[in-house]
Formats: sequence, structure tokens, C-alpha cells
Amino acid sequence: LEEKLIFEQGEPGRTGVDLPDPAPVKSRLGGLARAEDSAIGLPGLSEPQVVRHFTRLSQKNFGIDSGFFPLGSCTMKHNPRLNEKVARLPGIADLHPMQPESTVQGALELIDQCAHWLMVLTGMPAVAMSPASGAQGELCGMMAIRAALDARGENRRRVLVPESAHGTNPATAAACGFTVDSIPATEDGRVDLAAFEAKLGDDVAGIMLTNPNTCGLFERDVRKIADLVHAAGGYFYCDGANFNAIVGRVRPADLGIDAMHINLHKTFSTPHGGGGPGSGPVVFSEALAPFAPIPYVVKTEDGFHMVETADEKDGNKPFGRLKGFHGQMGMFVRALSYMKSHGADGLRQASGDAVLNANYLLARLKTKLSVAFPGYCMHEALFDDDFLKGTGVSTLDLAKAIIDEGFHPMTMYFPLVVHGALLIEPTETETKESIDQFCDAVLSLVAKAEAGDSEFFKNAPYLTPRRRLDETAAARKPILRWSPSNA
Amino acid sequence: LEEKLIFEQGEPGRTGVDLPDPAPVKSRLGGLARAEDSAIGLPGLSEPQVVRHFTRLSQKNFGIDSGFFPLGSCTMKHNPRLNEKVARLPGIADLHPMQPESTVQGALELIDQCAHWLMVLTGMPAVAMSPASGAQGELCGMMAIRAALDARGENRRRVLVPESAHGTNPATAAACGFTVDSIPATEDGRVDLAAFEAKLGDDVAGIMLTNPNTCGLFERDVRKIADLVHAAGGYFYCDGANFNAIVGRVRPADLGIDAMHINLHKTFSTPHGGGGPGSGPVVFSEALAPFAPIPYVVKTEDGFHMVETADEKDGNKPFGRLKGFHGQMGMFVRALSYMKSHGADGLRQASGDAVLNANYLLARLKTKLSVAFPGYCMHEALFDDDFLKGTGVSTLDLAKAIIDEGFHPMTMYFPLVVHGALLIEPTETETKESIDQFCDAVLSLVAKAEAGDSEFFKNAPYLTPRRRLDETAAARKPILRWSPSNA
Amino acid sequence: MRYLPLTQADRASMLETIGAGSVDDLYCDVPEGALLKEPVDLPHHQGEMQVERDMAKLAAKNMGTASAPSFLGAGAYRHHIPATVDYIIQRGEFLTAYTPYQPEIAQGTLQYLFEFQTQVASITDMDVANASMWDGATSCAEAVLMACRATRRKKAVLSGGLHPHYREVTETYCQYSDTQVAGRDGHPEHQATADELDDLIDDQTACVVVQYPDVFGRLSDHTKLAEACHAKGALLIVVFTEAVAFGAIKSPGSFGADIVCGEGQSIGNALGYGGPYVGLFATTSKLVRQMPGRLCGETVDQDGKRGFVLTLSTREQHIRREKATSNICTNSGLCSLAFTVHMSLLGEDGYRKLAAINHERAVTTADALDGVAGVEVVNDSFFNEFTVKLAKPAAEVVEALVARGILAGVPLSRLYPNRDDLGQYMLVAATETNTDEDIAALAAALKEVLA
Amino acid sequence: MRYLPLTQADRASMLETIGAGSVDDLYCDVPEGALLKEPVDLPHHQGEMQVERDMAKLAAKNMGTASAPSFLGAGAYRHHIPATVDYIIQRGEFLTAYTPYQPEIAQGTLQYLFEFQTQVASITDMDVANASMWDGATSCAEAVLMACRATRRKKAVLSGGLHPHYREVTETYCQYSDTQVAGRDGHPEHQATADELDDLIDDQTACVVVQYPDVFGRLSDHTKLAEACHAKGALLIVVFTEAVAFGAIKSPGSFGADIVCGEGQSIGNALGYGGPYVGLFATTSKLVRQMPGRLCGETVDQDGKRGFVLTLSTREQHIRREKATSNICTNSGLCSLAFTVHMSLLGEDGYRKLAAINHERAVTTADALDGVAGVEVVNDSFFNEFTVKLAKPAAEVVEALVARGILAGVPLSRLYPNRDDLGQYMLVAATETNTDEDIAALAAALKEVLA
Repeated sequence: LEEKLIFEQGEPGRTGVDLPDPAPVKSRLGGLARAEDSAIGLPGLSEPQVVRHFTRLSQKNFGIDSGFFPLGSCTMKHNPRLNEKVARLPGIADLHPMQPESTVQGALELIDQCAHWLMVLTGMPAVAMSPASGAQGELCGMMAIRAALDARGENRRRVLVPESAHGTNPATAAACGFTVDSIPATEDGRVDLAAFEAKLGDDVAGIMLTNPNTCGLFERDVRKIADLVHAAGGYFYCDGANFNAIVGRVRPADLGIDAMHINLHKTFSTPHGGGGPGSGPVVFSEALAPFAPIPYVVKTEDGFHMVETADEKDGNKPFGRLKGFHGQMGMFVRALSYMKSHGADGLRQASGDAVLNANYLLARLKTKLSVAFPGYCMHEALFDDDFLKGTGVSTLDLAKAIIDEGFHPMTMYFPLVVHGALLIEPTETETKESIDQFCDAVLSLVAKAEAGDSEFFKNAPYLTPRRRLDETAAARKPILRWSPSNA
Repeated sequence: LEEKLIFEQGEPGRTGVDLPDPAPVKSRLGGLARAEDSAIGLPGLSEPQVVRHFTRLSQKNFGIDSGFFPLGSCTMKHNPRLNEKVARLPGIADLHPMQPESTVQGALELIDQCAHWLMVLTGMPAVAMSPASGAQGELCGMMAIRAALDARGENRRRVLVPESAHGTNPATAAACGFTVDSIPATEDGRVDLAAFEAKLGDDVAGIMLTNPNTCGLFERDVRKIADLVHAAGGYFYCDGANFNAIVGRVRPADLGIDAMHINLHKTFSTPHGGGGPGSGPVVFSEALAPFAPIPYVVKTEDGFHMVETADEKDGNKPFGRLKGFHGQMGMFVRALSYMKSHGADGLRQASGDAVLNANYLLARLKTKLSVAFPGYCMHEALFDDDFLKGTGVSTLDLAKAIIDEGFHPMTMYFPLVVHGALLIEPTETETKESIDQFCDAVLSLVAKAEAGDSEFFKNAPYLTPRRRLDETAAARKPILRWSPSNA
Repeated sequence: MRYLPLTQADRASMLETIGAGSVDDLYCDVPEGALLKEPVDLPHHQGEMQVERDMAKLAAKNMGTASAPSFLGAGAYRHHIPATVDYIIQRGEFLTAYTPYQPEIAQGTLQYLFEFQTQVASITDMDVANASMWDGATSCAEAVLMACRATRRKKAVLSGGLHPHYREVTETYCQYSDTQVAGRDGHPEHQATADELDDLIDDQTACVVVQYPDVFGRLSDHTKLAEACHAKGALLIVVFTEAVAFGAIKSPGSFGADIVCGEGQSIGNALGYGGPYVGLFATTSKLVRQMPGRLCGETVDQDGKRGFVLTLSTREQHIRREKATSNICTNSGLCSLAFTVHMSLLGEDGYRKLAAINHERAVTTADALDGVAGVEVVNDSFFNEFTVKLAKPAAEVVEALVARGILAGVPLSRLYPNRDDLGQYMLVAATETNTDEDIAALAAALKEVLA
Repeated sequence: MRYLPLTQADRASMLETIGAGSVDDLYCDVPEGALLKEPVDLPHHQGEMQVERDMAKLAAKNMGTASAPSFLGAGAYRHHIPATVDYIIQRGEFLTAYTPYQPEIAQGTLQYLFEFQTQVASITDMDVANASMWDGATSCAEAVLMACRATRRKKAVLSGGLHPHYREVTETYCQYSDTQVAGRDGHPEHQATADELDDLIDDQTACVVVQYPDVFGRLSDHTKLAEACHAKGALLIVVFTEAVAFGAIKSPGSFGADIVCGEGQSIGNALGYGGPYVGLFATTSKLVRQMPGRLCGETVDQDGKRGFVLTLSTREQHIRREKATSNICTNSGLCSLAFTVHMSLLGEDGYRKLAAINHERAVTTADALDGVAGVEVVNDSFFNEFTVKLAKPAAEVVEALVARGILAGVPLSRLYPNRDDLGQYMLVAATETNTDEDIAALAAALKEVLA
């Protein structure tokens, strides 16, 4: 069923809210009142129309609740409704960020508790809670490194980033005034230690390393890397996007890391929400802790306080403020609820099950698919498109055919270091049965591809609300909003 | 996508709840403890599985939120989320029915307010709030009539019921020990006044009349009927299923009615919920008020009280108790929220719009479809299957084809007085545009039927989660539960 | 008005199509003078914020069980409801659907009803269950009427351990259908014996109704009673008010019950001041065609795929009219969904463990109260609810505890207003929601009040 | 654990398929000694009821704006959110979806983003808007960086009327990218003039940033400023913190702004103690390829049907890496959905009326406070927020009002901890949620405290 845009459904004079008439008062808009007759262009819909419209739109979406969603590097695990419920508690949802501290002691305690869990789980002594997302967490970590270097009076500007890194890593480094120097990977999908060592020098600010990395592998030389970068006078930034593979089992502090962001929506189940909001707290080593941004919560004898201004008396030299107010409180609530629900034992079980599920999937699929790198994987399994060679079917084609089988496809063409990559992350909240169903479906599609039916794949998917969309046309002549003329 | 039964998805040892181990205490189950090894047979699922299972099941359902749902006589109007929200307020959702009155004054006031709105809207002096549904409301009304007759010492046992009545009417009359005597309808779909008058006699307990009736028509002789039945010593029970057509515009009290139930889920938007729960308060005239069932709320100087025992000191002679505790409180909350939202003006507008929408639909469809009765309709439009004559397409076939157009079909084959009835109720919460879309679709299907494509109709629907289901097989050898043997 | 989409322009154009001059013209059949020209005397429409505020004010005048230690039971029990349950039942596809009359687009509702029926049959240990009734009390009344139909007899024997509301509703339903209701008054200190009702069972008896656990919380084995019934051609109806119990105690089916019915509120449904709740109703395969209410059955579609439909509707009022097995039409659809979702989350292990915790909490509460002077626990056996005898009138004690912020229990005088001999008894229920602090607070407050 | 479906039997059979002896074996690449053998030192798993209870206890230690008259603003505003909004954003198909990388099964997300972009463009009166940023402050910083890219200049001029958090975030973002940030301190009693910033604009200036209404609540026409900017080749960035305002005041687009950005929380999003919120970001067609963040565009599918996709992604980090327009990856998807749903409910009429009510409430509040000795309303103009000067230090007054159950306003000392000259000023915001009783209570309490 087609669902028109709201702009095509509206009627003037119709509304989905009932508001009382304002009392007549003398306007104090300073002569800037919007003219009565200047239409803003918003459509008028009744409440029933709005409910139906968005219900129908939702039915054109696939979420974790809809089925298996093995989108590699995105960690599409179950989003508990308990977390949604507690985030809406009065006393949480209705708090204003600028209330007096005396009226928000519970909120500050909650942030403090969430921070405590993150510090214990990472073994790190400090955490900055305010970053709005993983990308801003990276910014936070790299700015702390920059601030620490500045404090040392050193002009190091080169940051080493593996080729396989997520695009945010180089983008973030650039935003902090660093230049990016790529480190190649070895045959087995890890950092080339020799190449890395060769690149070290006194202009190196540090390394940005994802661990487990974007190939789904644990960087087995991570400690050596840490030692080397430290010895060279640089810092070790770890992209914690894949912390979910090791939470409760490996503490980043034990690996020599100086800063790491944690995607609460990946590791701690806050909802992905169609692309946000995220939350990216950053844990810091002793070396970087003093440079963490404002604001932060401290506990004193008379309660909790939110430090909102750079006060160097406590020895801290915050590099600044990253966000209005003090971070994604709603995500802290959900993440804390998730952490308390699992506990230390459950988090450990969760990471173990995530890795077990991924390796099981790897074991089943490698019978037909070409594995990118040998050995066990961590939380996700990476394949290249060697197995499709000669079939006329591309990674994209296969992925689209998977949609018709009732699954969300894997991540495609990432990481870039692998040709035609397929990155598959089942997560720990999937059953063996659902992984088996997925593997069965993929294996039978591969058989179909091998049988030479590439036409079928080129035109997939067939059963979706839309068939393949013309992305080129969209970019060539962008239509980015509705207007009466393009209706 | 197929969705297995939960029983086919479970694994022993898996659960979707985490419960602490109970402290070790000495069992006091009197020797009736369930044996450890006697399996109950419940499947074990994780929370993510449960969420996904019921999400997927929901996607196989059509509700008001999904689209136009013109199911005649069922009044599928918009269900506001505000009502769901207020029903869940602490202080409402967490009240126990047997709390001391001092702790539930707000709840009693709420019931009293809801009762007040219903009494003012109907013009009636009393209301019994406890009936669990429309059918139980009928029972309540008819029991009050029986009690009143008993109090008068009269042995009247015959109840007059129009042929077009909903099946609950005769079933209810029978449950109260009455016999049912059918009244025929006139050519124009109303009670045949002459036939009715002829049936009156001193054994007549009363009449059960739906008004507006199940043909969607206002019984224009309703006052005469009331006068006649009263003159004959009987009572006038009105089935208020269609009160939504006249609420705020006509008061049943002004028509001479003695008792009428109100379906809160029809007229006042409490959700239909896949078939309940309903709520069917009954308003009473002075004559029947004393016989209303316990419990009921009274207001005195020291607050509100719930009268839960028959105390004839106040002149009341309750016929008994209809339900555990005191009625569908959750539905009172929603209905009151709905009534307050509309107000006296909005309720009047709502009934007017419902009738307007139905007549508009009637006007558009009667160009092709055969109207059952002439003139304006009330809130729903009734057609017979004359227009399908010779096409080989039945009412059922047409309805199934309508499903593929994205609409819920109308009510079929009811009322029984019309051949192959199609009863279409758009309700006031639909736009003109959605009615137009529906009419366009129906008219084009009729054209298709006339063009002789009956095979297409016989096999419809095509696009649904299931095609036509074999109801005969289901009834012949009923399978009413899952068991390992029929898996 | 936010729910009404028609604009004045729509209305004008629609009236034109209809050929009517005004909406009032459409009401031309309303008798002279009965058509109101103005809105009735009630407040006018209000915005969502104002309505919510008004309702919240009413809510704030109550003392809810979530904000006080609460030991109330007597047929309605406070349990923890997982957030998942409320999420699922609020999904529009379930909330705003109607009775699955069009099975092709109602497989969601139909499949969960089939799962619900299976769950109910499983916990009661019966062959089949229906798709729900209104509540426990009406289920009980319908069970008695069903037994009369099935046996073609007109006498029902009700145990003194039956909840008074269930008894009253049954009496109300039977009073105009020539069905005689017999039985004995119950008392918490006169332990029901296996044969207390034997002498009331005769060859006119359609059924015997017992509650298990009974209204005072006691547990009895009704195997012998079932045999006594069957010997006389009568049916045994086992009624329950606490659906969690069957995770810990022997099933009614194992006694040989013919009909098992009761209240399903405890699983998935909020207290909500008494409703809506969900009546559970199970019976044997033999009696299925006498069962009231909707039934969902398995079948296949045109393509041979498994699907579900409402079935055996020839029992029902919309087909059989005055000859129907019951006048029931709507059931408790959404409440049965809540039951099904919660039960699915629990599963075998969770359901049993929940029951074990409930029993443990009740035993712990009983032990704590036994140590209070002026309180005597009268039950020998119980699941999660028991009766205490107090040194003062129970209703007064309950009020005194309200002043201390505690919702103590249900005084028997509330259930039996005309039984002076029960004034000092109180029902105390404990569930997984009662903490050790709750129990200690109850004991301490009782000690104070009874000193 | 309720979220983890694997049974011990599953695990064993999967390890066998893998050919590993234990889960620990799969972690063989972890350096010696770093693999923990036991759980870390944190509490173990807890059931839903216990977690909910713990969280509720923390919540109960706060005094929420729903339970007290509240006049807090300064960049976050309490508005009524229709129940429909929260229902829609909780639907699993929206809540648990990810970035619409597979447009064939993400048209729901994509279509609402397209609607969102259109709504934002409409209320700001700009050509195009993106699919949201993290919040108003980061939008402001990104706007400045965008202006620098677009003009290839490295100097930003910030108005003294800009919210201090927005200024600080912008400074933080600029500090390591060689961008100079200039500007003047603001003061609520030094009325911004149209030309206050003119002398700071030179041919190195990338942009001028003004807030409208400004942080003190004042309204200025920035048409001349836009002209001054454009004359020097600089861009005008108009920032806002209250998205409701544009229903009542002239649009930033009508001034000739090049970028309009700010906070969208007011529409559909709860206060939530500061986040997550939703940054709105609009610009001209000319500058669209310099815009940061995701963009949704219209296209057609293989069958020629209209559909939506993420587009112009060559601006973004996952393609351009260190050359991207921003490092932003996730946006505020679900918050933008809340915005879209609420805005759809409002529509043209509702949005304008909501703004009118907000202004009326603020005027009524200002009038009430003007009558209190020791309170002086300093604004000439305002929308729904204004600054008052108090006879005592504002922070102390606010604390004194907390003791009286009132959340009065935001003392400027909270926003400007280092500005001794602002200690007696307080920001007061009023919205449709403030009743006459709230306003009277505030005035009465202020009278008491300032007496």
C-alpha cells in the first residue's frame, strides 16, 4: 500500500491537537510577529490520520523486532522494553537540565553509577559522559590527546590509523588538526606491526585502533602496539565500537589503552532508533583524565555536583565543552538498566554468547563462502566475495536477495580492506535456530548463484515495499524536500 | 513469513524472566505440591524471542491504525493514545478493587463522573456501571425488567424482538427466562408498528429494540412504540449499540426508553482489542432504577462510597451482582477521557460527522450498489446483494476482494433481514478522502464483477498472510490447542 | 477537534453530494422535539494536556498499591508485569483490531488465541480451553449454566469456600433460569473436608463447584469429590482466583475436574481497580460443544498452509440466537493477549519459579505475623494467601494501617457484610512484589495497632 | 538471563560445530593475562522488577518539572507532548531499526526523514534541511565549520546573545582547526543593536552567528546584519533554541540567513535532563553540498515508484574519510521522528496557536512578575522567555523557591559562572504547560523571598 507524504494528506483548517485560545494580551514580539497571512506550509492532519500514517510507515521498516538483523559492526542486539519504561519515569523524563543541583541528586547519582559501571568494566580511572555518539566520543578522545600534547608543549600532529578503520576515525583526527597516516594490514587482518613500528616517530601524536577490529578480529599485538606508541611519546586511542565482544572478559586498561569511547547503543543495547540518538562516553587513562571535557559529576560529602566550568584548582584542564547541557541522559538510564539487568555475570555471558554465535555462523558459512581471514573471529564474521567469482552475482546482489528471505542483510563493502566484504554480526540475543535459518538461506542462495541464475539476483529484492532504488538519480539532482511543485 | 507457534519455538531451560531464588522455607501446600517432574508443557523462550514473535503476529493483523475499517455495527473509530496513557497512571492502574474506600476516593469520583456524563447524555436518572460488555449490559437491563415485573408480582414472560436484532438480544432474553417473539420489519427497514401492536398483550414483559437499528436506520415510531409498550404494562429495553449515531443530539430518555446499555468501546472509543474487553453500562428510567445491580457508587457528605451489598433501606432492590468486583474500571477511565476530550460540543459534532460520512458513502455507492432501504441512513449504510445478481460473485467474494485493496471489509450477512447484506460504517474519524478511496475501490470491483470476472473474486484475497481458510474443516474436527502430537 | 478530520469545506461538499441541506436534515426520522438543537449541559471539548491533568488529579487522590506495602488479594493479585507485555498489547495492530471475523487479515489475533487456549489448557491440565471470558466470577456462573445444559439438570451445589462474588454472580445468573443453587456457608476455621458436600449431591445435581485454593486460601485435594460427583452423574467444577498457583500445586485436571475456570488477571494484567480482567475457562473434549464463548481452531487455507479461525460458532448467539450456549459476544481479547505474552515470557521454568516465590513470600509473611500478639494465622495450608484472626475487628485494623501507609489485607467483613461471625478475620496475600521490608512493616504496624 | 536465548545444550553443540573446546578458546588472541577468568567486581544480574525498583528509587530523589510549577528554559523547554508521539516512537519497527542502509526495507525511516527535512525547512523558511544533528549546540559548531569550508575563511564572529553552551561548543570545535572565534560578551541590559557586530566583520570573516530569540529572550531583526555579512562575503548563521517560536515570529529565512540551526527538543521531545535532543540544520540550495550530516532524498525504484534514499553521501566520513564535511555518523533519528510526529499533529494551525499561547503565557508571567517588588523585567521584546533582574542574587532566590516547591528559572550565574555582573539576573520561561496557578505561585513566592 502506498502512503502519501503528510504534505499530500493535509487540509487547511484541520489539526491533530486541541489548544485553548490564548488570552488577549498585548504582543511583546518587538514588531517581529509573523504575518497572519504568511503561510508556513505545514499540512493539517487529524490525530487519527497521523497515527495511521506513521503506523503504515513503520510497516515499511525492518528492525530487530522484525527479524534477524546481522548488520556487522552495528551490533543489532535486543532492545529491552524495560529500558524504555525506566527512561520515561517521572523524575527522569521531566527533569530540566538547568535545575538546581539540590533537585536532581538522583539524576546525578544515576550518571555517577553509570560512569562507575563503565570504569569498572574497562578498568579505566575516568570517564567523560557527555559525548553524543561514538563519533563525538572519538572527537572527545582525540581532543584530550591533543590537549595533553599541547600541555606537554609538543607539536605532534601525525595520527596512525589502520586502513580498515571506520571512516569516523580519520574524519575525527582531521577535525582535531591531525594528519592521518594509514597503517597497512597483515595477511591475517591485523595491524602490520613492522609497518606500524616503522611509522613511529616524534611527530606521532598517537594511534587510533579499533579492537576488536573492523574485521571482527582481536588485535593480538595490542599490548605491543600500546608499548610502542607510548615509548614513542604518543597516545593510544581505542575505537570501542566492538567492545561488546569483550565486555566483562577483557578490560581495555589491561591492554594499555589511553582513551576509548563506548557506543552505548552497541554494547549496552540503547535503541538504534533508525539512526540515533547514540551516546559515546569515553574512558580515560590517568594520563588523559585531567583533560576530559566539562561537564562532569563529582561526589562530595554534601552530595553530587555537576562541574560545568573549567576550574583548574582540582588539577583538571578540560579541553572544553562538547555538547549543550550534559550528555545523553536518556541513554545513560537505558544503559544502566541494561547493565544492572545483566550484572557482571550476565555481561560476561553476553559477550561470550556473541562470540560463540559469530563463530558458529562462521563455521557454518565457511563451507561455501570465502573467509576473509583465518582463525576464530570475535563478535562478527567477515567474508570476501571470492566465492561469488564467476557467478555474475555481486555482494550487493546477494544481500538484496537475502532481504526476500526475511532477513536484514549483513554489512556490505566494509571494511574496505576486503574485496566485496560481507560482515555478519549475529549478536548474543539470537537463537541458534535463527542463525541456522539464516545460514540455510544464504547457503541455498549461494547454490543458486553458482547454478548461474544471476538475473534473479540482479533484480532482487522482489517482495519489499520498494524494489532497488536509483541512488545515482537521487544524488545527481537532489530532491531533499517536498514542495507543491514537485508533488 | 511464517511464524511458528511459541510451543514450536521453546527450549527447556530457557526463560524470558529473571527471578531470584526463593528463600528456603517449609512448604505449607498441604501435601498438594506439584511434582517436580510433572511437566506443565509450557515452552521456554527468551525475551527477544517473545518480542519478535508477537511483533510478527501483530503484523498479520489489520486494525483501525492500519487503515479504513468500516465494519458495520462495530463502530471502528479512532482509539486515542491519550486514553491508554491515563489508564496507566499510577493511582489508577495499581489500585486493588478491595482497598479501603478512604484510599480510593479519586477512583470512586472517576466512576461517578463517568456515570454523570452517561446520565446527562442519555437524560436518564440512573446508571449501572458494572456490566462487562454490551451483552452483559443487555442481561443487566433485562434482569432489571424481570425484577421489576417480579416486584409487581406479574408473570409476564414474552419479549418482543425485531427480526433484525443482534443475536445477543434473543440470547439475553432467554437467559432471563423470557420467551422471544419476533416482530417483522416494514418495507423501509423499521419495526412494523401494526404487527407490533398486534403482538402486545398482558404477557408481554417488554420490547428489546435497537435504535438506531441494525439496518442503520432511526426507528421513527420509537415514541409510539414506547407509549404502546408502556400502556400494555411492559418495559422498553433499548439496545444502545448504535448510540454513537445520536449521542449529543438525541437523548434516549426523550424517546421513552426504560433501559439501555452503552458499549463504551463503540460510542466512546475504548479499544476493541481483538475482541474485548468491552464495557456495557446500563442507564435506567425511574421505573427500573431501584432494581439496578450492586455495586454502585454513592456520594455522601463524607465522600464517595461503593455500595456492595443489597441494602433495601435506601429503597433499592438490586437484582443481584453481575460481575466480580465493580466493573471495567479501565474502560471507564478511557471513556471519561474520551468524553472530556470531546465535550458536549465535540460529541455532538462526532455523531453528526459519523452520520454525514455514512450518508456520503451511501450517496456515492448507491450509484452502483442496491440500497436495502430508502432514505437517509444514520451512522451506517446497508446494501443488499441485488446488484451482484447474475455476476456469480457473492457478498463474501466481494468482501474478500476488498481486502486486497487495502481495506477491512464491511460487515457481511448481517442484519439477517436483508439478503446478502453489506453493512458499512465509516465512523466520524475517517476523512472524506479515505471514504472516497474506499468507494472508488468498491465501485471498480463492482464493475469488474459485472464484467464477468467471477473467478477472480472466488479466489480472493491474494495478498494476505493467509488465503481463504477452511472453516468447515475446522469445525468438523476441531483442533483447539497445540499438542506435541499435532505439531 | 483533534479526532475529527472533516473540515467545514468537506462537510459542505459532502452535504451537496448527499443532497441534504444540513446535518440536521439527516436526522429527519427523530420524533418532533427530541432532536436537540444545542449541546447538552456538560463541559465543552478540552485539549489533551487539560484532560490528562484532570485525570491525573483524580489518580492522585488514591493510594495505589505501587506506593505502599500491599497485601491485598481476595481474587485480585498484584504481580510484576514485564514491560514487554504492555508494549505488545499497545501495538495498534492488536489494540485497534476487532474480533477476527476476517481470518485472512487477523491471523495475529487468531494465533495468539490458539496459544492462549493451549496455555490455559496446560496449566489447568484440561483438554481444551476457550478464548477467554469476562472474568473469574462470570466464568463460574457460565460454568454452572454449562453444567446444567450438559447434564440437563437444574441444581448446582456451591462450596462454602467459593469467593462470595462468584457465588453472588452465579446466583444472579441462575435466578431467572429455574436453576436451584445450594451449598453451605464457609468459615475459615471450619476446615473443608473432602466429603463436606457429599450429602448435597443427588441425582438432580448438575454440578458441584469448589474453589482451589479456596477463598480463605486453603488447599484441598478434590479427587474424591470428583468421584462422588461422577458417581451421581454430576460434573465437578473447579474454580480458581490465582492463576499463578498452578505452578506450585497439583492441577485441577489431575483431580478429575470436568470444568476448570477462574480468573487470569494475575498473569499479565494490572489490578486496575477490578477490571477489565480475563476469565479462563477449560473443559474436557467431551464437553467442548457445550462450552460458552469464542473458540479458535486450527485449519488450512486455500494454499494448504496452516491457519487459524474462530470455530464451533454454531454454539454462539450470533448464529443460534435464543438457543445459544450463552449470550456472551466480546471476550477479553486484549487481556488474554497480556496473559499469553506474560506466560510466554515465563515459560515452564519461570512460571514454576514465580509460583515458588509466591509461596515462599506468603510463608515468610505468615511466619512474621504469627509472631505478632493478637494475630493468629488460621490456615494449615495455603499458596500465596491465608486468613488471620485478629484481636480487634479487621476493618478497623485495616483503616488504622492505612493511616500508617500500609494496605494490609482484605477484611472478611468486606466480602461477607452480613456475617457477624467473620468480623475479626482478614485475608492476607503476598506475592513476588512484597519485599522483606514490606513484611516487616506490616508486622510492626499490626503490633502497634493491636497492642 | 532473560535476554540470552542460548541454552547450555545449544552452547555445547555450537562449540562442537566450531571445533572449539570452550568459549575461552575463542578468545585465544587476547594477550596473556588479560583474559579475565571471573566476572568483574560489580553486582550480578537482577530481575526486571528489582532493576525497575532501583531506577525508580533514583528517580524519586529528584524533583521533576511535572510535579512543580516550573519556569526553566535557557535552551530546553517543557512542552506538552501528545501521547501519540510516544506511542509512535516506541513502535519496534522504528525503535529497533538502524540507519536506513537498505532503503528497500527502510522506507518508513526514510519517508519520515524526508518529511522532517521539509518541516524544518518550512519553519525556518530555508531551502533545505538535513536529517538532524545531535543538538542545537553541536549544530551551531558544525554550522561555523561549514561556513569556513564554504567561504574558505577561518574567522567566526559570535554574537553576545548566543547561548554560552553553544559558544563554548563552537570554541571547542574550532580550537584545533585554526579557526579564530571572535565576538563580544552579552548582557541582558545592553540591547543588541542591528549593527553591534558590524565592525568585527571583515574580509576574513567566514560567518556571523546570532541567536534569535537571543539567550536573554530578546528579538531583533537581522535583515541588515545579513546584508552586512553578504557585503563582506560572509555568511549569516541564525541559531535558535526554541523551535516553537517560529510559529509566532518572522522566520530567519526572511532575514536572508545562509544557515539556520538550533535545537528541536521543544517539538515532541521530553526534557530528559538534557538529552538526547535533536539538532535542526537548514541552509540554502547553494550550500547544500557543504552541509554536514545525513540527507534523505527522493528518487524512484526499479518499477518507477517514488521512494527515498540517503543521498549526497560523498560529503560524509564513511566515503570521504579525513576529507569529510564532518565526522558525524549517527544523527538523532528517533528524536527527529518525535519531532515529525508532533509537528504533523500540530499542523499549520496548531503550530501557530501553540506559539501564540506560549507568547501569551510569557507576557502574563512577565506582567505578574513586574508587579513584584524586587523583580524587574528587563526585556523590551521576547517570545516565551525573558530576563528579570532580582534584588537578591538569583541563585539564592532559586534555591529559596525550591524550598517552596517551585522551579523558578535559570540564574544567569549558572550559564555564566565567571560573570560577576550577571549574578542578579534570572531567565524565566513560560509555555503552554504553565497554568495561571503556577504563575501566581511564582509571583507570590518571589514576593516572599525578596521581601
